[in-house]
Formats: sequence, structure tokens, C-alpha cells
Amino acid sequence: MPTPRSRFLGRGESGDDAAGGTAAPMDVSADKQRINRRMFLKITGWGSFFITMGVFLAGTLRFLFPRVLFEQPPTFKIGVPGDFFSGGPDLQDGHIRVYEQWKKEHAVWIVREGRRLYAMYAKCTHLGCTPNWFPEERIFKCPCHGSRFYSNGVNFAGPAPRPLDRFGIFLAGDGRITVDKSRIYRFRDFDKQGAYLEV
Amino acid sequence: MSRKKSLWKRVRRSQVWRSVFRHDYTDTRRNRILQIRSNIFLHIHPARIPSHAGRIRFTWCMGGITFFLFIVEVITGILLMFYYRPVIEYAYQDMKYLRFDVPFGIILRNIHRWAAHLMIATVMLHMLRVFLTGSYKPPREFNWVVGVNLLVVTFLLSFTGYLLPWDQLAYWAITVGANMIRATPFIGHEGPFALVDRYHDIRFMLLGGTEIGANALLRFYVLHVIVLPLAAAVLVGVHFWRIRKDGGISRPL
Amino acid sequence: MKLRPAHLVSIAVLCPVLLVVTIWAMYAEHDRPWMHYGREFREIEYRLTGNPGVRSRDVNIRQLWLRQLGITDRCITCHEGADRPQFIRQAQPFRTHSGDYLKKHPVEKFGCVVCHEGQGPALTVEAAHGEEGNWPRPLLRGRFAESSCGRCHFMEQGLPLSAELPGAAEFSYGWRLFREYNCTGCHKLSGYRRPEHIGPPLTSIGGKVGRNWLIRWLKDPRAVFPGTRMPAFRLSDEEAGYVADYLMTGRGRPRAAPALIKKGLFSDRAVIKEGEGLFVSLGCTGCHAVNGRGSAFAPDLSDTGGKVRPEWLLRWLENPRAVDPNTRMPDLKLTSGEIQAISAYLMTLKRASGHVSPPAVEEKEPPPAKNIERGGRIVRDLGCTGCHEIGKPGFQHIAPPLDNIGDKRPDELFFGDMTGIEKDLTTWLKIKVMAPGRFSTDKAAAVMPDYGFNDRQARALATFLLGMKERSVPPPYRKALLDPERIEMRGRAVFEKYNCAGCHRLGGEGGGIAPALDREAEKSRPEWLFAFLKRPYKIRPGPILRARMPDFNLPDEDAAALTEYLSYIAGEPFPFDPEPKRQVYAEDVRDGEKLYRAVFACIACHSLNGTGGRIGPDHTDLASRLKRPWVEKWLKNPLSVRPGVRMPVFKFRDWEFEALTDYLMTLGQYRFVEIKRAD
Amino acid sequence: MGEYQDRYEFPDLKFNVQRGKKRDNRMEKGEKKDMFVWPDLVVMEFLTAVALTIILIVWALLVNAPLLEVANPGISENPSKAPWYFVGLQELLVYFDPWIAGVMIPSIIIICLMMIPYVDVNPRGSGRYAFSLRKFALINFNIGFLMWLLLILTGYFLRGPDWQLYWPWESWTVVKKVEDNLWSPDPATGLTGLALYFGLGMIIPRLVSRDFYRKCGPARYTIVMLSILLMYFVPIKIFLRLAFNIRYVLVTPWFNI
Repeated sequence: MPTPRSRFLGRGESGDDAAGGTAAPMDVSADKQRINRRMFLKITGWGSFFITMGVFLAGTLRFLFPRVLFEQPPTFKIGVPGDFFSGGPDLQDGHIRVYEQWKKEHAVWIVREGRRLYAMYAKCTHLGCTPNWFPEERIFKCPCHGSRFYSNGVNFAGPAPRPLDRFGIFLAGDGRITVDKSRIYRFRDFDKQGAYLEV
Repeated sequence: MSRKKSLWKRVRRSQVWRSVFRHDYTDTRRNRILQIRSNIFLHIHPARIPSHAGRIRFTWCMGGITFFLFIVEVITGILLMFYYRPVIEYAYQDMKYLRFDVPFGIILRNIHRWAAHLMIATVMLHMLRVFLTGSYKPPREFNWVVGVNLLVVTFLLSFTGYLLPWDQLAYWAITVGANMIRATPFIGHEGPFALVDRYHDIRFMLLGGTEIGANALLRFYVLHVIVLPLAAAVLVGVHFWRIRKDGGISRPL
Repeated sequence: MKLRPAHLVSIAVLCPVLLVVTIWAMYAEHDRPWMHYGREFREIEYRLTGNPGVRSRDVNIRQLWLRQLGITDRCITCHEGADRPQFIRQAQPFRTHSGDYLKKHPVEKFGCVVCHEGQGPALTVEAAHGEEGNWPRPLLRGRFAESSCGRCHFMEQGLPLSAELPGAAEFSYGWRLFREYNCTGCHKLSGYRRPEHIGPPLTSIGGKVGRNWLIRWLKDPRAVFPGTRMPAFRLSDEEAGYVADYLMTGRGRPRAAPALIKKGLFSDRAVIKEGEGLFVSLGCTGCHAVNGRGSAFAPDLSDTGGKVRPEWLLRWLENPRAVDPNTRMPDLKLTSGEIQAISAYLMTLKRASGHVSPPAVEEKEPPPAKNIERGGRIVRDLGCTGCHEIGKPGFQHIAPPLDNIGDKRPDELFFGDMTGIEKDLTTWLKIKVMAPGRFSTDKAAAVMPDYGFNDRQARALATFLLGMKERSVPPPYRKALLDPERIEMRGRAVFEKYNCAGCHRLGGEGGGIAPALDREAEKSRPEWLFAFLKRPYKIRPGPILRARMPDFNLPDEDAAALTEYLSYIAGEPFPFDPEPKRQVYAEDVRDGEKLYRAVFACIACHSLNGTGGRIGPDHTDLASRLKRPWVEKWLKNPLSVRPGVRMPVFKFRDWEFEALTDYLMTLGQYRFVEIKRAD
Repeated sequence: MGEYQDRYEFPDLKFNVQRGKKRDNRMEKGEKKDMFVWPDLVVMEFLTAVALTIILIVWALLVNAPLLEVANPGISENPSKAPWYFVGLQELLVYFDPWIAGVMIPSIIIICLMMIPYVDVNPRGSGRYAFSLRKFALINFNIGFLMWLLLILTGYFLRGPDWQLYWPWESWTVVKKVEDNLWSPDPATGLTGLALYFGLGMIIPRLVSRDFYRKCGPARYTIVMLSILLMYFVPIKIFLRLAFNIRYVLVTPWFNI
């Protein structure tokens, strides 16, 4: 038969109640004190142990998320505004120029439309193929399912559901234009701050 | 409080709980024995042991400590494997990566390294203790042999791990070690009565080449993370099993 | 199951300790130095920009991963302001990068350690700057960072010594010293050819100077000529004697034409006076200096009288190339009188120390053969053949190669008995070039001689040498000099090699003895220029100019390079002038001749085939020499082409102008073809 | 409760049959002194594990694992030491050729260790610290263990550049003289010496303690004595080298000892 003292033995949880409700109520104050002391020690000991285990687990999880990656950084710089806006008549609305040199490495077309500059994601909005730019016809064609886009990325034929997505673009602190691939803007956000750069 | 208690009670009485923990925790001898017998991790122990075996003074706890260190090595080792590539171009870089970037990388590596050193020491002390208490005497002869094999495996584990950081310390320590092997009689190309040339001797087999290079690194890695830990685990199993079967921890006759 | 009180207490003690230790580990992990810098940077940025948003930006490790270079740089984690101009006044690590280096070398492409060294992936101050035990390449501090320029910018492409890498003055200077002092005479450095002998040949030195002078010179060259490039070899008196004995054996008596040797020549005051005048008017000071006046290009002549034998000097002036086939001293085509006068003048030049000139006839008995042999051995061991042609001991690099010298580790360097200095590579290099003798010990003597470099030169040389490292950069990073640049560089190299600037002015620099060359190619045909450079002749028959273009005996490629260079700086086409073919009528030419000879009487000043005036240049080969557009321009208004010229401005009528030009352009068409290597 | 108690029993130990009485006594004694694994032993194990974890974490926080420069076959570290547990073998390389120091000695050590329980016929002193009962075994084993330890300590702490001996208070920058006055006796002398050492070593103990020989039997006796003689040969060779500059004891065309 368990004695009253043994009520809290066992699993280290405070509420171990192996004896069920049958145990006699505690009535000896000395015992009570000892129980409280044991309780305290147990809570301190096991409590801190399980917290430690929790911390170990958290640390192990943190270990699996390295701070830096050996991947292409999401942002890259494409030059100063002067490289794209040389002034003159072609800055008027509706004049579009497509810069292809960042497509190979970053899958980005830099497009200048009037006074606006934006970074277009070279990925078809239909099923993710990479479209090609045909400067003679001034359209993008997707080789997979025949989607067609105007030079500003708006779809006009084929199965593509929406215009080509755009990346964040901004002027960095050193005065150079930076493309941020971690921010993607869809059609309805094209006029939002950050989806284009205006001069 | 009372609601909480009754909830706790209900949990304890649930089918799920009882399917996991088959007995209660009343302080009876029966329960104490059941605790050990029904737990896969604990039942490498007998339910009761002679009381001298529980004294640190007698065992130094060296076997247990060694086993615990082995577990620590396995856990930290597995974690380190996530960031280590056994390729010459990357191995050292990954050490730096662990050192500077990876959260807790440096402390894991430190623990792995120091625990390995400590393990060598404890395993040797364990052997010393077993000899001093004469615990290899019949019927425990074979377990001593298993133990000696474990000693060798521990040395090899530590030695193969030594190369993996691919730094100067590793490279030259292993170079010296590997060059001793080539002086093995008969099967080493520089040993007495050499039967083989440098492309077919035991050192070549170990290094996968005539010098310490990419193959050697990979071989040491495979030995370090697969072959030797597996061998150690099997031998540890046999070792523990035999302790029980040979009558538990040795005792005065 | 009841735990014993002792166990319970142990658990209650040990487990909290474990927790504390674990939290300590957590704290250590999340209290890394770069985080402090990150937070500090954000505060500064907020102060500078007033934008509260920057303070909440994440503090992260920023990494540049340059696959081609195999570089992982995390320097910008702490040096966050490096590429942002507004941080120029901040303290490190936040300050903007100095200069405009980052404009041409964007951080995203080049990273940091390519130039600065240090440990890119490291993130603690000590480790990142490579001052940790396990990193062999510590941060290059201060201007030593320039040493890395050499990794991509290859200087050794036959560049002129004046070539300058903008923003790398220290490095360029080091490279210049390296070339100028002919370090490759003893040290091998791949990519650098051993240049020709920079010192005079010693095969016939006995015929040139006396033994005493030679010993004095060998002991301490800079005491004799302070500006000399000849280093001091720390020879003892006996050793210098042996070397002198050895060198005096290669005597080869100079044989001046007997007509030149005249009694009392060297004491005739009138002749000496004439020689002094000639020395200046012929342009000798364009290369040589006397008592501090003149150029330092060629040897200082202030002590000629104390150094050389008179008959040697006569022979030398008569034909320098006969004495030394490789000399850069041009053949001035002097007359016997001029030779005598200049020699007499030069022999009067003596240093105040007043030592006597070497006797015309040689000393008596030859030295013992043993001494000569010893001297020969010393000459071989000291590597004299690196700079001088000596004859018997053939050339070999006697000093350690300099490839990868920048990779040397301190424990591979021999410091001798030196104490109290920082034992690192830069210190070692500086001492080595400045005072190599300081590394000598009883057992190991340093062979390298003393060049008397000052601190600044030593630092520059050390900077240059530090860049000699094994790790190369992939081809896209290598900077080859572009084509137009190459024309310029090659031309400048030749221009410098023959010290053309001693007499000619180009780009605002150079002497005023001969015409400026900036617009020369506008005037002269390239084919003619080439021929003229190969074999100069007198264009102006008159006595207006005493100085004349000497014959440098230019090799074809040098002459071609110079011609191309002159065309390039004048913006003229090369190699030929695509002048439109013009229809020239015979009557026009006849009219022109009439105008030339009679109406405007050009022949009064200019000469044609040996007849005519001797004031202006000869016109015999005018058409092969000059370009028509220039002739037209000149005829219209010579003063606009060369202000102050004595040619009058004629008021031609249009037809006169046409006819005269047509006539002039028929004079001596393409004579240069015959000129080329005539004799 | 009783049924569980009975389950705890010793296996049938055949070699104890003749000492059945003792065994019974021990059974009785043992029963009194038995302890429960749960929770007493398990708690102790738990505490040890926690203490060890604390030690490891603190150690790892305070001391970084060594990492030198990236491996470079062109530059040898000086001195380049093996990991500490093999430094003893490296230290032996000074005195022996690699095939002995690096291959034979460790192999022999391992084989001898494995043979110990089969050649030690002394039944006494099992399971307790009893020096007086097992003098011979304990003395020899401890000397061997100590030698191993000493070699490690020497190699680890006293060896400097070029593997020269440096006391801890000596600076490594001082260049030590390399011993260049080594000599070897001619093969005949060497062979005689070795034969004498091993021959006498085999014979004398047999003459001195006939009892020992009787207990072991010829095979065990040979193995035991050979192992012990081999073990003591190592310090003897070291002594010969240090005192008399002897390079090899035996020189043959095939190998040197």
C-alpha cells in the first residue's frame, strides 16, 4: 500500500496520482513540508531537464536553417539609370525597349516602357516554360503551348492566363538599379510601388 | 485544479495511454522489475544487480560513459553530415561554413571532436578497470575479446574522422599513419618481404591511390560514417548481450 | 518509485546546471560580433538618412559567392557601407571604399579578397582579416593592397616604363623599379624576359678605365656616381682587387683612327671651348648630365676625365657601336674635328676629389693567374652577367626565382640573426631590397647586393613582389591591354628606350633641341617616317640647326612601332595614307614649276637636287616626305602651323596655289624605297 | 512479488561446480546486497549522462576544435603529430623501423590483449580489486599500460620541431642537434644478444618458479613469456639507443630490428 509520501513518486509530473482517490488526506504538517520540498526539487530537476530537451530540439531545428546560401542572390544590379534612359524622343509613352542580356543568368528581361523600367520574369504564366523574344515581330512566344505576349508582357494569344509576372525593381543606395527576385508582382499589382522604376 | 486532475486521470486511464505504458507506478518491487523488463532501452539491464556493481568506485562508470559518448557521437555526427561534403574542394570550406555560419555548427563540431577524444580515453580506462578487477576471467573471456575489438574500432573511428576536416593537421597526421602501413611485412610495398608493388599493397587499398587524395577522403568518410559505426554498434550489442549472458557484471568469487 | 533524496537533490542540481549551460550555448550562438556591427550600422544609417525604416531591416550575413573565382566573401556583412558614398566620413568598418576603385571593379563581380586578401568566409574580426593561425594570407593593409592589381593587370607586355596603372601608383612604381634595376638579371620571374644587358660590356673594360678606378667603383659605386643603378656588393679590398684583375684581362685596346690622335689636343683651350659648345648644341645633354645639368638617361659625364682613357673616348665618339654593338648611344655622325673637340672637353671633366686620369699606357706586370681566377669566380657568383656582358661566364639566373614569392610563409624566410622586427613577408621583402646585408650571418652571407633603395622605393618594390602569387584569376578577369592602347604603349616604350624625349617634345614634355612630334604624322608620310627613322639624313642643308637627328640603328619593329605611335597620337591613318588620287595635268605642273622657280622664287631659300638656297628645308624628295593636305595647309598660312616660322605668307591666287601644290607633289616621288637600307 | 525475485538467478557456471559451496554462500550474500536497477541505477546513469553533457558543452564552448590551414601536400607541418592516442606509436618510430613501430607492435599488442583471458590461468581475483592475488598479471599489465601512457606523454608534450626532444620550458626556436652518431652491432653479435635475451628469458622463470610452469603448461607458458619478453624488449631497445646510440640490434638484408 502506498504511503502518503509516495503519492508524488514516479513520472516526475506534478500530478502523478497513482493511488487514485483512495489515499488518505494529508494531515501531518512535517510530511507536508517534506512533500513540498520533494515537489520543489522534482519540479526544478525535471522541469529544467525537459526545458533543456526542448531547447536542444529547437537548436537542432535551427541548425537545419543555415544563415547564408550558396545560391544566386535574389537581388542583382543591372546598372545606373543612365544606361537605360538616355533622354531624347524615345522616352515618350508607348515606346518599348527590351533588354535581353540578363535573361540567361537571371531569367529576367529588363523592359523600358516610356519613362518606366520594369523587370519581367522570363517564365510563361501558363505552365512555366521560358518564352523567347522575337525582336523583329516585337512579341514574346512561348515554345511549349504557343502563348504570345506583347513586348510589355501582356498576353494576347495562346493559353497563358495573364501577362508575364514582374520582379521588384528599385534604386539602391549606391545609385544603381537593383532587381529583387524575391518579390513578384502579378498583373493587378503592376502599378504598385516597387514593380517599376520611373524616371 | 481538480478538473485538471481528473482530466489527467482520464488520460492515464485511456486505452491509448495504457497501450503504451502497461503498468502503473506504485512503488512495488514488481513494478520496479516490470519497468526494466518492459522497456526496450532499459532492458539491457537486469532487473536487479549486485549492489557493488552500482558503485562508481567499482566500475568507474567507464563502460556506460563510453556508450553514452558513442551515442553523442552518433547524434552530432549525423547532424554534421548535413553540412559536410567529403570532396577535396569542399571539405575544408564546409568546416569554415560550420565554423562561421551554420547556427550551432561550431559547437556541434566541437562536441563531436572532444567527445571523440574523450571516448578514446574512457575506453582505455574501461579496459584498465576490467583488467584490474580481473573481470575477463572465465566465463567472460570472449567478452574481453569483443571489448578489445571495440577498442580497435574506437581507435579507427577516431582516426578516420581525423582526416575529414582536410586541414594540415588532418593531412599530415594521416600521411604519417598511412606511411606506417606501407611498411607492413608481406602486404606493404616497403615492408620486409614485400610481395606487392605500391599499386597493389594494403596502403593503396586503404587510400584508393598512392597518396592521400580525393579517394582517400571518400574512403575515410565511408569508413567513418557507415562501416565502423555499424561495426561498433554490432560489437556493442554483442558486448552488452554477453554481459548479461555471462552472469552480469563480474563479482567477487 | 521513490527516488533517494541524494539522487533527487543531484537531479535538482545537475539539470538546472545543464539548462544554464545550454542557455549559455544559445547565447554564444546568438551573440556573434557581426550582429553588433549590423545593428550599429543601422543606427548610423538612420542618423544619416533619417529614414526610420532602415532600423528595422534584418541583420543578416551578406555573402558574395563568386563561382568563377572560387571566392566566398562575407566582408560586406560588417563593411556594409563600402559601396555607399554617404558613409565616407564614418569610421571603419562602415566607411565607404576609398577612391573610385569600385566603379571599375563592382563588388558583385570582384568581391573583396581578390584585392585585399584576408579570409572571406570568416565573420569575426580577427579571423576575417586573416590574422588567425589557420589562414596564410592576412589582410593587405594600406597601400600593400595594390600588390593584388598585378593578378589581373599584367604589366609585362613590353610596356614603357612610364606606364601607369591608375590608382595603383605604388604598384606601378614598384614594377618600374623592378624593370629599371633589372631584377630579372639575377631572379627568374615567369612572364618576364631577361632584358638586354643594362650595364656596359666588360669584355674590353681594361681598355676603357684603369684598375684603380675600377676598384673604387666596385667598392662603392654610389660614392663615384650617386645616381648609378650599379649596386654595392659589399666586397672586401682583396675581393675588389681580384675582380678588377679579372676584368682588366678583357682589355681589347681601342683603336681610334690615327688621324684623330693629335699631340697637345687635350690641352688646347680653344678646342676645349669649342667642344663645350658642341656638347650643348649637338644635344648631348638630352641624355647625359654634366655637373648636374642635363638628363640622367645615360651615364653622368662629370667625371669622364677621371674615369676613361682618352683614346677610348675618341674611338667611342667615332663609332659607339664598334665598341659596344648593343649600346643605345646613337651614331651622331660627327666630323673628326667635332670628335676631337668633344673628347678634349670631356677629358677636362673631373671630380673635385682630383684623382688622376688613368695613364694612356697600361700598368706593368700582369697580376698572378690565381687572382684572376678568384676574380672570375666572384664575378660568376655575384651574377655580374645579369647586367653586363663579360664573355666567358655565360648567363644564368643566380638568385632564387621570384614566382610565388608573395605566397611565402614567414617560416620559409631566412631572417638571419635579426631580432626586434615583425617576422612577416612584407617586412622581410622591404629589408631584403633595402639592406640585404642585414640578413647575413656568420654562416650564411646574403649574396644580393645593396641598391641603396630608400624606404619609399623599398615599399614600392615590396608591394610589387607581394603580388607574385600562384593563385591566378580566370580569364574573364584578366585585363589585356586593348589594341589602341597597345599601339600607344609600344610606341611609348620605344620612345623611352631611345630617349627621344631628350631632344623632341611630345605631349608637352621633352627637350626643345629638335622639333616637337605631336603633329608630325599629320605632316609626314608614314613610309617616309619609317625610312627616316631607320636612316636619318639632314633635311635642312643650312646651318640653322647644329643638332641633327642621330642614327640610332633602330631595328625594324622599333621603327615601325614609333611610326605607328606617331600616327596614332596625331590621329592619322596607318600604315598608308589613302589620299585620293588626283588628276594632275602636265601644264599645271609646268605652271607650278614656273611659279616655284621664278614667280615666287622658292628656290631662293629651298634647294632642289643640290641647287638653290640653304635656308629652308630641302625639297628634293618633298612628295615622298610630306602629305598633301599638310602641304596645302602650310602654303596657305605657315604661321598657323608653326608660329614664328621664317617662311613668309604668300597671297596665292587659287590657280597658283593649285599649280604650285601639284608641282611640289611631283618632287621625288617615293624615294624612300631606295633609301631603305641603302648602304 | 516472489515470482519475480526468483527469476533473478545466475547462469549455470560450470567452472564453479567444484566450488559449489562458495557459490551458494555467494548467492546468499549476493541476494542481500542486490539492488534494483529501477530507479537507483538508472538514475545514476542519468546523472552521469547529464554531468557528461554539461562537461562536453562547457568544453565545446570554451575550446574550439583545432582547424589548421587547408591541407597542402607541399608544406609539412613541423612537427606533424599524429592524434594523441597514436603519438605513442609515432614516438616508437624514433627507435624502430616503421614496420615494427607502426605495424608489428600495435598488432602484437592487440593480439596479446585478446589472448590475456586464455593464458591467465589464475582463477583468483575475479571481480574485485585484489592486487595480492594477481601480482604477476597486474604488475606486467600495468607496466605495459604505463609505458603506453609515457610514450604518449613524451610524444605529445616533449617533442618539438624535427621531432627533437624539448622540455616544456625550452623554446622551440632553439635548433637541436640531430643525433648522427648511431651505430649497429654486426649481425652475429646482434643475433647472439637477441638469442640470449629470449633464450634466458624463456628458461630462467621456468627454473625459478616451477609451479608457474606447471600451472600454465608448455603452450601457455611459451605465449605468456614471449609476449612479456617482447613487451620489455621495447624499453630495452629505447634504453640501448639512448645510452649507447645503438641504431639496430640486429641488421639483416631483409629487415632491421
